This record gives sequence, C-alpha cells and structure tokens, in this order.
Amino acid sequence: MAVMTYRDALNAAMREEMHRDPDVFLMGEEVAEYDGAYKVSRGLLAEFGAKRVVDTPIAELGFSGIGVGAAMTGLRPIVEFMTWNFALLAIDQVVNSAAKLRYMSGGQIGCPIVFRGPGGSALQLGAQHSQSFESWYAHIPGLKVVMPATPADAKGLLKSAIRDDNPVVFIEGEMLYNTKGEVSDDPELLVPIGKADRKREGKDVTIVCHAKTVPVALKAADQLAKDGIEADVIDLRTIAPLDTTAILESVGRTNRVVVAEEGWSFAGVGAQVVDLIQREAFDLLDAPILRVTGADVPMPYNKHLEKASKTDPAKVVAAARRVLYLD
Amino acid sequence: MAVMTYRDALNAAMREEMHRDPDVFLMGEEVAEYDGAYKVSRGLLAEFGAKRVVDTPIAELGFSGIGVGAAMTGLRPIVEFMTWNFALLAIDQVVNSAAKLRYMSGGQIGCPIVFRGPGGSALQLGAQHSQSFESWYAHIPGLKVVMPATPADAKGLLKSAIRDDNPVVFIEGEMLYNTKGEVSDDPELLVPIGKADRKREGKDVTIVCHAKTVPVALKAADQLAKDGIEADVIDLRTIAPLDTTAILESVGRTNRVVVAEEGWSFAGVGAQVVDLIQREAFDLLDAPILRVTGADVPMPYNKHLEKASKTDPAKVVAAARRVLYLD
Amino acid sequence: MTAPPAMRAPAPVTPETVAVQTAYLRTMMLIRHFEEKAGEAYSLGKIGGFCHLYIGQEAVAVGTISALRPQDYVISAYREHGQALARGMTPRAVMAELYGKAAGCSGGKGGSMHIFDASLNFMGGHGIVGSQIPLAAGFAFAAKYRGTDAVSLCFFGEAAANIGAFHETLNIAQLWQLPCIFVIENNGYGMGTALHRSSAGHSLADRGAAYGMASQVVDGQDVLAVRAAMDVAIERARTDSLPTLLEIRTYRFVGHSMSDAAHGTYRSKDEVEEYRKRDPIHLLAERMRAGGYLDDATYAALDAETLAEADDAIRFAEEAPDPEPGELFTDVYAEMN
Amino acid sequence: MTAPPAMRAPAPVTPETVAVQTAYLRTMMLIRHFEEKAGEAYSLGKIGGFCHLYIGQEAVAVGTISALRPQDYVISAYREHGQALARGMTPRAVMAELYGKAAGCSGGKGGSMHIFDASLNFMGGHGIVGSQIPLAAGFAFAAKYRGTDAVSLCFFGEAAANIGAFHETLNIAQLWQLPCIFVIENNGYGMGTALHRSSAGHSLADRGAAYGMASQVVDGQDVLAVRAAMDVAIERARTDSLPTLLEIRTYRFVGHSMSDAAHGTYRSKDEVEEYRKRDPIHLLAERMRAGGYLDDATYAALDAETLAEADDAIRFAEEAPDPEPGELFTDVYAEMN
Ligand SMILES: Cc1ncc(C[n+]2csc(CCOP(=O)(O)OP(=O)(O)O)c2C)c(N)n1
Ligand SMILES: Cc1ncc(C[n+]2csc(CCOP(=O)(O)OP(=O)(O)O)c2C)c(N)n1
Ligand SMILES: [Mg+2]
Ligand SMILES: [Mg+2]
Repeated sequence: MAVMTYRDALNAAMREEMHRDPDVFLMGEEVAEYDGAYKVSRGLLAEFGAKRVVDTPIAELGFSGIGVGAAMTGLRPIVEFMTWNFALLAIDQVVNSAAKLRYMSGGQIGCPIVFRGPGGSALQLGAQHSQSFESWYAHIPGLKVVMPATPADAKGLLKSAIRDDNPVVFIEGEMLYNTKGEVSDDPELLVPIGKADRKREGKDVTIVCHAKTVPVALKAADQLAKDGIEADVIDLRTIAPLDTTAILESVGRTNRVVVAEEGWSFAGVGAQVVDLIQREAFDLLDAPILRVTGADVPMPYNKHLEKASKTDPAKVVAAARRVLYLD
Repeated sequence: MAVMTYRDALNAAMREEMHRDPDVFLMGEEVAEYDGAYKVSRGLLAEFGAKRVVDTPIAELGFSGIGVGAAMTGLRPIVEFMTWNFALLAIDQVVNSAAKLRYMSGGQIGCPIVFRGPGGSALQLGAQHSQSFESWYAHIPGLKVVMPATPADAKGLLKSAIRDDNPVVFIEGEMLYNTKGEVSDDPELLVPIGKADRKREGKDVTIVCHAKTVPVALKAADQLAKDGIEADVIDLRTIAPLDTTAILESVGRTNRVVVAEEGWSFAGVGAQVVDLIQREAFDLLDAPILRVTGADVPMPYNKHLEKASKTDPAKVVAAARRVLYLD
Repeated sequence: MTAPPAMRAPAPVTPETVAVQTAYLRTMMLIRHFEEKAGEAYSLGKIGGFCHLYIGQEAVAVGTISALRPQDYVISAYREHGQALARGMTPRAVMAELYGKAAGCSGGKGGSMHIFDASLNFMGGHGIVGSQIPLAAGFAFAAKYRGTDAVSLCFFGEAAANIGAFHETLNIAQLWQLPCIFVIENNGYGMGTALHRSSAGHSLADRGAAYGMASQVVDGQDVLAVRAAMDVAIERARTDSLPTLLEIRTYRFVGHSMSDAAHGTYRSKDEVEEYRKRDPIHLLAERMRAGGYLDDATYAALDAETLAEADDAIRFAEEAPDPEPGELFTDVYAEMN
Repeated sequence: MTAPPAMRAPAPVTPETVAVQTAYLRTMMLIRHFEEKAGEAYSLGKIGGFCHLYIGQEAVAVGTISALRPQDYVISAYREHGQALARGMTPRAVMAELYGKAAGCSGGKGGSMHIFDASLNFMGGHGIVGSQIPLAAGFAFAAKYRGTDAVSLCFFGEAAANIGAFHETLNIAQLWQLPCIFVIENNGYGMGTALHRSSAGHSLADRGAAYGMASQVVDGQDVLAVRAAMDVAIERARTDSLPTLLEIRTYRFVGHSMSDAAHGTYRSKDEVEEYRKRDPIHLLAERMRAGGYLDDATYAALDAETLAEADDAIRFAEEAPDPEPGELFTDVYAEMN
C-alpha cells in the first residue's frame, strides 16, 4: 500500500501490465516524448521505448482504427484520447468496428482494446472541451464502460480493462488526476469490471454516483449527516455492465434514491439507473427518484456560470432532502 | 389532401420550402443526379438545379461541416446522411459545431440547419447499418431531434425543421418510406416541433412510442383491444424537446405505461421517458413502467435473428399485459 | 518524395508460368460464377440486405491476393466476396454467409458485407466506407510490432479516397513505415457518382505521393499487370517495411448493388459494353490462347468446374440450417461465448 | 495539376507603401502587447482555461487579414487572439472575453478559444483541431451560392493537416471551386510534436497539389511576403472562385499554451533563440528603418500606443461585470433569447 495520486495509479497500472504482457502497448497524442498531455504516461517511454509507447499525429480516427486493427490480431492496445471530446472524431471506429467485430465475425475476431482519457469538464475549458459521453458509450452493445473515482479503483480497474478481452471505454477525470489515496502495489490486485462499490453506508437515502460525482456525493453525505441523515453512497465504477444487484440492494435498505452524474440529463446514465430501480424495486420506493445532472447547456467559459452548471454537493443535498420529503 | 407515401411527403416538404425560401438547399451523397439513394429527393435536381441540389463526395465530416458553415452565414442547408450510421463520421460537426455555436458565440452565430436521413434498421443490413442514435442526439443541448412516423407528420415536421433557427436532427425510417397516408397540400400547414400526438385514445394503458414503433404500438393496441384493453398511444414525434405535458396527461388517464422504441435499452429515449414519468407522476403509477427496446446486441444479419431482436407488437402486448398485472 | 517505382513488365506467357496463369484464370472464373449465382439467389429472395457484386473486377483480387503468404492480412469493404474466394475461403462458407446460415463463415450474423475468416487472416468485410483502411494499417503495425514479415493488404473503392480515414492512415503508414499495401479499386463510380464528380486532382495515386508514399496506377483488367505491380509492392513491404498505394483501374460490369441497374441512370449501356470488351477473364484467356497455352477444352473444363463449385455452394447454402435462436445473444462479449 | 503560381516579389518599401507598412507594424505590435498582457493576466489567475498565445506568428495574421474586405470571412482555431485583433476587433472585447466578462465578444461564454464577432465576419475560435476547416469552406460555398465575391480565410496549425477534415475539405473545395484560402500556420510543432514526427511527405503544400489546388510555401516571418502571397490567393478566389493552400512557415516563441514551457521538453532554448532572431516585428521594422521610412521616435510612439491599448484592455476587462447568472440558460436555442 502506498498513497498516490489517481494519475500515478493509472501510470502504475499501465506500467505493471506492460511488464506483464509484451502485447500491451500505449498509443496516442503526446503520450511518449511529452509524457502525456496530463502526464499520465510519465516515464513509460523511457522504460518501454518507442515501440511500445507511441506518439501519434492528430488523427483520432486513424490512430484509433490502427489500434482496433492491432487488437484484431491479438495485441492489446491502450489508445489514449487526449480528452474524450476529441474521440467524437474516432467514434466510428469505437462503435462500428470495435464494438461489433466479434459479433459480425460470428465470434472469430475479438478486439481487446482499451480507449482511455479524461472525460467531462475541468475548469473553464468551454463548450467543446467539457462534455460527458458515458451514456453514449454505455448505449452500445459490445462496449464496456468504466469510470473510476479513486486512485485504488483507477489502478485496479485499468488493469482489469487491459486484461479484458472486450473493448473497454475507460473514462478518467482531469479533476481527479491529482486526488490522492491508498493504492495497493500488488500487481495482481484487480478491481473487477461490473462491480459497484459502496463508498459510504447509510440507511436513509441512496446516492448513486460515479467518477467525479463520487466526491460530490460523499461531501453531500457529510452534510446530510449533520442533520442526522445517513446516505448510502453507491459508486457505480462500471457503467456498462451496470451492477444492478448493488443498486437494488441499496434501494432495499433506503427506499429513497438520488442519482447524481456530471453529464447532461436527457438519457443520461441516471435515466437508466432510474429505469432499473422503478422497474425492479417499484414497491420499495417511498418517493420518486430524483436526479442531479449538469445543466442542459453547452458548458460556458465564465467561471461563475460554469460553477452554477455543475453537479455539486448542495444540489445533491437538496435532492436528498426532497426525496426524504424534508423540503 | 392527398394520399401519398412518407417518402413523397418528405419530398414535398423540401420542394415547397425550396420554393418558399431561396436560402434552402439540399446537399448529400447521391441526392442530385441519382435522385437520392432512397429517392427521397426525386426530381429536385431537375426542378432546382445543381446549385441547390448538391451531390457530395463520400466525406460526411467535410460536407456536414460545409453545411454548418453555410448555416452560420444564414443559409438553411438540408444535409442528407445516406443513413444515420454514416453520420458517426460527422458527429463532431453536429455536436461540437452545430449544437454549440450559438452558445459559445454568446448568441451571435446561429445554425439553422437540418440533418436528415433514415435511422434504425431496415431488413438484413447487418450490424453497421442498423442502428438508432436518437438518444445520443437528444442528450446534446442545442440540438432538436425530430422523428415522424406518418406521411403527414413527415411533411409537416420537415417543414418546421427547415424553418427552425436551430440545428435539427431529423431521423426518418427506410421501412417507413413506402407507408402511405393522407397529407395536406397546404404549404403553410406545419406540424410543430415539440408536440407529441395521441395516435389512439384509450384509458387502460399508455404506450409511448416514436417513429417505427408507432405502427408497432398501434398493432399492439388493436390486439389488446380484442381483450378489451384500450391503449392510449402517444407518438412522441419530437424527441427533444420532449412533450412532457402530453406524456403526463396520458399517464393521468391510464396510470400504466409501456415505452416502446427501436433502439437499444441502456440510456435510450425510453429511459428518459421513464425518468420523467416516475418523477412527475409517481403517485399516479399503478405499476412499474416497462420498456420494450431492440435487443442489446449488434444487429445480426440472419433474418430470423434480426426479427427476434426487434421491437414488435407481441412484445408490446406482453409488456402492456404485465403492467396491467394480467400476466 | 520517393518517385513511384518503374513498373515491371508483366511476365510473358511461358510454359513455366502457365500453371500459375491457369490458376488465375480459374479463380477469376470461380468468382464470376459465384457472383452470378449470388445475384440469381438474391433476385429470388434467398439472400437479403445489400449485396455488392464483384463482376468485372476479378483481376484485382486475383492479381493482388495471389502474391500473399498465409501470414499476411487481407481486409476489404462490402464488395468482398471475390477477395474472400481469392484468399482461399470456400464458396460454401461464403455463400452460406450470404444466405445467413449457421454454416456461413460468420455464422450467419455478418452477411454479404461482413465476410470474415480468421484462419486465413481475412479480416472482413466492412460496411462503413473507408473504415477498413486504418484497420489494415493496424495489422501492419502489429506485424511490425511482433517482428514478423507479414504484410497487410487493404482494398477500397476510389470514392473512399475522399474520406478522412484514407488520409489519416496514409500519412501515418508512411510516417511509421508500415508494411501495408493500399489498393484503390478505381471502378470509376461510387454508387452513381463518377470519379470526376467526387475527386479533384490529376490521379488518385498523387494522393499517396503527397505523403512521399510509393504510388502507382495499374491496369486492373490485366491480372498479370496487377500481379507485377503487387510483387513490387509486396517486396517493398516485406523487405523494407514500407507502404505502397496502388490505384488499380477497373470497372464493375454490374450495378453498385443488387438494387442498382447496371446502366441507365448514371452511365450508358454503350459505356458498359465498351468496358466489357476488356473483361479480365477474356483478356487473360486470349493471351494464353495466343501463346498456345490454353485450348478450348481446358477453358471449357475450368468453366464447368467453377460453375459446379458455385452451384454446389448454392445447394449447400440452401440446405444449411439457420443459426439457433440463442445465437442472437452470443458473441456480443467475449465472456458470453 | 495546376502548378503553384510564381510568387510575386514583395513590394519594396517606398513612400507610397510606408503608411501601409506602418499599419502592419502597428497591428503586429498591438498583438504582441496584447498577448504579453494576456499571459501576465493568466499567470495571475485572472484568465482561466486554456490560453494559446500568438507571439512570434503575428506576421501571418497581419499579412493575410490585411488583404481582406469587410464582406470576407475569417475563421481560426483556438490560437486566434491575433487574428481577431488583425480583423479589427477591439482589444477590449477580446480581453474581456478572456476574462469571461459579459462585455467580452462572446458574452463571456466562449473564452480564449471561442472568440467571435459576427459583425466582422470573424467566425471563431474553434477548439477541435481541424473542425474549422470545413466550416470555412461552408462560408465560401455560401458566398458562391449567393453570388457575392466574398472569400473565406481559414487558419489552422500544421499538425491539423494530418486530420481527416483537412483532406475532405480540400478535395471538395477544389472540386467545387470554392473561394477559400486555407492557411497552414506551420509553426513547426503541434503541442510537443515536431513536424517531422507527425507528417510524412516533402512539404505540406504538396497535400494541396495532390488535389490540383494552387499551393505555396511562404515565409511567415516576413509580413510583406505573406501579404504578397495572399494577394495572389485572394485574386484567385475573388476573380476565379478557386481555392489556395498556403503553407506559411512561422514559429511560436512561447509554449503551446500557458501551461507549456517555451522550451525544455521538446525544443531547446537555443532553437527558440535562433528563431527569435527572425521576430516578424523586428524584421519589418529593420527593413523600414533601412529604407529610411521608420525612425526611433515613430517606433517608440507606436510601441507606447499599442502598449497603452493593451493596458486599457486589461483595465476594461478587470472592471467589467460578469454575465448575469441567468445567462447560463440563454443562447442554447434561438427561441430562448
Ligand atoms: C461512410 C459511408 N458513407 C456512405 C456509405 C454508403 N455507400 C456505400 S457504398 C458507397 C459507394 C462507395 O464507392 P467506392 O468507394 O468507389 O466503392 P465501390 O462501391 O465502387 O466498390 C456509398 C456511398 C457508406 N457505406 N459509408
Ligand atoms: C481533434 C483534437 N485532437 C486533439 C486536440 C488537442 N490539441 C489541441 S491543440 C493541439 C496541437 C495542434 O497543433 P497545430 O495544429 O500545429 O496548431 P498550433 O497549436 O501549433 O497552433 C492538440 C493536439 C484537439 N483540440 N482536437
Ligand atoms: Mg468505386
Ligand atoms: Mg503547430
């Protein structure tokens, strides 16, 4: 165990897996000589050389397709998108190639690839650089979607993603890179894909969250606790496949739910969580489920407007109080 | 009034609007000399000439961006995607340019453009040609998403879309093109964007549907009626902005809901409809809302497998009976 | 910029090469019969979806793929039956796939546009124009990564040379010196759009040259010319790990897909007939006859044999069972298999 | 393929052109001071997000945009402050946008990467590499559609010439003969990646030539050379409705963005200093001095004036109010305004 940042946890996951398996390599813009735009790949070029840590031109469609092609032959590429915003240019390869190859080849051709990089907003990056696309990728059969919130989960899940035989969309957070936490140095300690994690226990209200909204939910839970309200905080960790058991168990304990996410509301991840809960636990619900999402606007640059648009502890607290019929 | 196909209704909408407004033009692959891959633009080249009916190279990103650029100057392009599957290559221009320009320019630059073409599956076109992306586009603030089910709605809504000052994603259906219905020849008869349509009245169960699932829902309703069950069929027509009033009114009448759609389940349009209803009409619901969606698989080619994957009347009937606690 | 290499003169028809050329002829005939049978089956409603035939273009597949070794990779678009057969897939496996049957190469889940055979490194069958181009470079990347001398061969239409993936990939392939051969099958049309209405510039080969890539225009009706150009490209790939762009000029004698007429809308009957005079099968046969290495009896026997293979494929496909209903949910994820 | 036209000799410094050249000098100085002030404000935390400065590249914006008429369109990437100022936007409006203030040109909602002024046909400020290239062709398409003689001017970095949108657009622009001028600002680096590590081929201008587009390499530190090349391109666009690709070679004296050091990781201090010797402002000033058309007093006055303008912009931006909270929800759709 060591305390390290989320960034270094990702770095350690890649380093360990590259040591373990010579078929694993990293490609993307600025991943090698620049050590990564966000320094997630720091030192990997020095350690593994240019064959396995590959700088690409700015050509998201091209290099992600090259990654998919390499994966079709059995290599295990990690394709870094500098941010997931730019992956829109590559989405044809993710959706029409990676997600479908196994199926349309009748099971002959797999695609063990990880697409990774930071998603969502950071600070004042404006409309084109501040978007959350997890609900899009989770919509697509054939993809797994993983979004760790803590350093330990970042390491354990990235290692699982690299070893997974399916294409995995792995969405990090620029605002999480500097957060610190205990991380195991056991190279065989994996966090399984498809398992949520109860980040706090409570009996009064469930807060479902993922990635950047996990610290938000935990702050909200602290605040609620001051009023004697105990929140059960469920960090999804994996968006697809969703850990329906963990969600429903929590609802069974609390009978009240708030779903928080960073992205926009319409058909967001939270909508699917709501659909699941009302379908499978209708009679357990004591109140409608409320969602807290980013404001349904392109992200504004001005810092006050941006702040107002975001999912924050106050909004989660307000929603929790409403599902408890306290306000 | 005249009986015409959905295809001809779209054609009439474009023709009328091109007569009305010289700033309207059509561009896309095979739209001009070939009269459209699905013949939706038949005769338009002959009538309006090559300046206004423009064949493009296969370059979805390029020509859709050219359309967006033209719209930024105030022209009103109609950009045809041969199918929405290919629009994945252009989605950066739809999401990062069209949807955001007004906002990030502080309201200075609008983007009055229509992106249109067939979405979803037809028959045996396989995994890459059989996808429904409406929930993706509806997720994005700044876009409107319109999906007519009938010839009359196709005409009236396409005309509204062309006159709209916002970017509109207009998703048709290859399997709808040959369907026939009464269509007004009044060139000023518009169908408003943002208004659902009650395609059948009933008091027992609400079936929310759109596009190709409207005929499916109506067939299901006919079958249910044989057992004395009267379904209220709400055709959304517009996915974004959603007509929440019409949905909630219907729930008020029936207290039971099935949401049918062609696309995949995870964070589909139906998930958002469920979220809305349980949030705004929790106490009105006598049963959990059930969804009928396409199977969560890449579309198989084999015709039996394909049929089994699709939303059909039998599945809608079964869901309706379950929300009525009959099965 | 590397100047495109001088084209080797096609090998003359000699007794030494007659076996090889007979094999070319046979494969082209097999493709022709297969496609004609597929077209008939489509018209009878036995095959569904989109179906794009290769009739007229046979020399491209045969002239290129015949130069490959087993470890090499092949990938194509949706007009790929001919390439699959040239790579050695059985007519049965391909036809059964067109019929959507369980015995099809992709288990009936792929269809005409998604023909795969992992055992032959036949990597599909792709329906999004241009999407196979970066995938092909990925195979070449993998070959180089592993230190093998495998090369990657990628087919696409001339209209696909206008899409971004083509350019992004060519730049990277040259930059990284990937052993990849990019074959533009320039059949003059992308659906109903003639080359000059979709593509600016003097020739598509120039687009490779802009990246310093060895690039060449080849007569795609002459299987020997194709093979000769391919030999140079293969050597460049295998020995020097360098890519090549071949613009192979050909013509499809039939419509874009089964729902498009051979002529009428965007090209005239005369034009098609003019091109049919350069039928790749006849061109090679005439040449062999002129050299005295092919007689009518041999030709007739090859024709009959390959027709019988195509007929057999149809019979096989007709009788083969559909996939089990449960197949709908397999092959989505690795674990579920 | 159209051969690139012979480059006009830069106009000599004569009394007739001295006013024009003084204006170039002044605008370049204004951009320089503006960017330096913006950099300071960023370091103080007054400006947030990404901020990409134009220092070293001033001659490109000034040499090209000075040739435009009011009806023409300009569009750029995220490194666009200099182009906005060259187009005539006020330092106040641009600086206030960098501060995110309501008085900013985009109401504080766009920021450094999204500078717009519809009244000057300054069409942004775009953050996705290459995305502005098809938009620019769209303006040219619209100009031609409307029968005006407006031209469209598009800026992007050399690294953007590796992305699909560049190629798709160049092909279409040449095919449709759109009056569009594509300016590659080749500053040698895309973030930390040197040109030769991202781009195959002899020169980026070759990529235009592959489409038969008139294409030319230009010295981007010499504002007069830029202007001369631009004059030819503009005439080709306005008179003949034809596009041009200009590869303008320049250098950024500073880091990629405010979070990147000017040198250290991917280029040496020596390299930067070598290039700084060809500072576009000094080059022009020296030339004017040599011709006797600029004296120290005038230079100092211009310097002081433009510095004062930049200072004024900072003061204005500091004092300007933030947008009203309700602005979060306006401008999403047309109706909501
Ligand atoms: C990205 C994309 N856009 C459009 C289509 C529809 N489409 C299928 S084939 C085709 C024409 C392609 O022509 P070409 O590349 O010359 O190949 P050919 O069919 O002549 O072999 C088009 C437009 C598609 N499949 N993918
Ligand atoms: C599609 C896309 N990929 C990556 C990025 C991140 N990024 C921003 S600027 C940049 C470098 C661009 O270099 P160049 O085009 O040469 O322009 P310069 O910054 O030198 O002016 C990169 C990789 C982006 N904004 N968009
Ligand atoms: Mg073609
Ligand atoms: Mg650069």
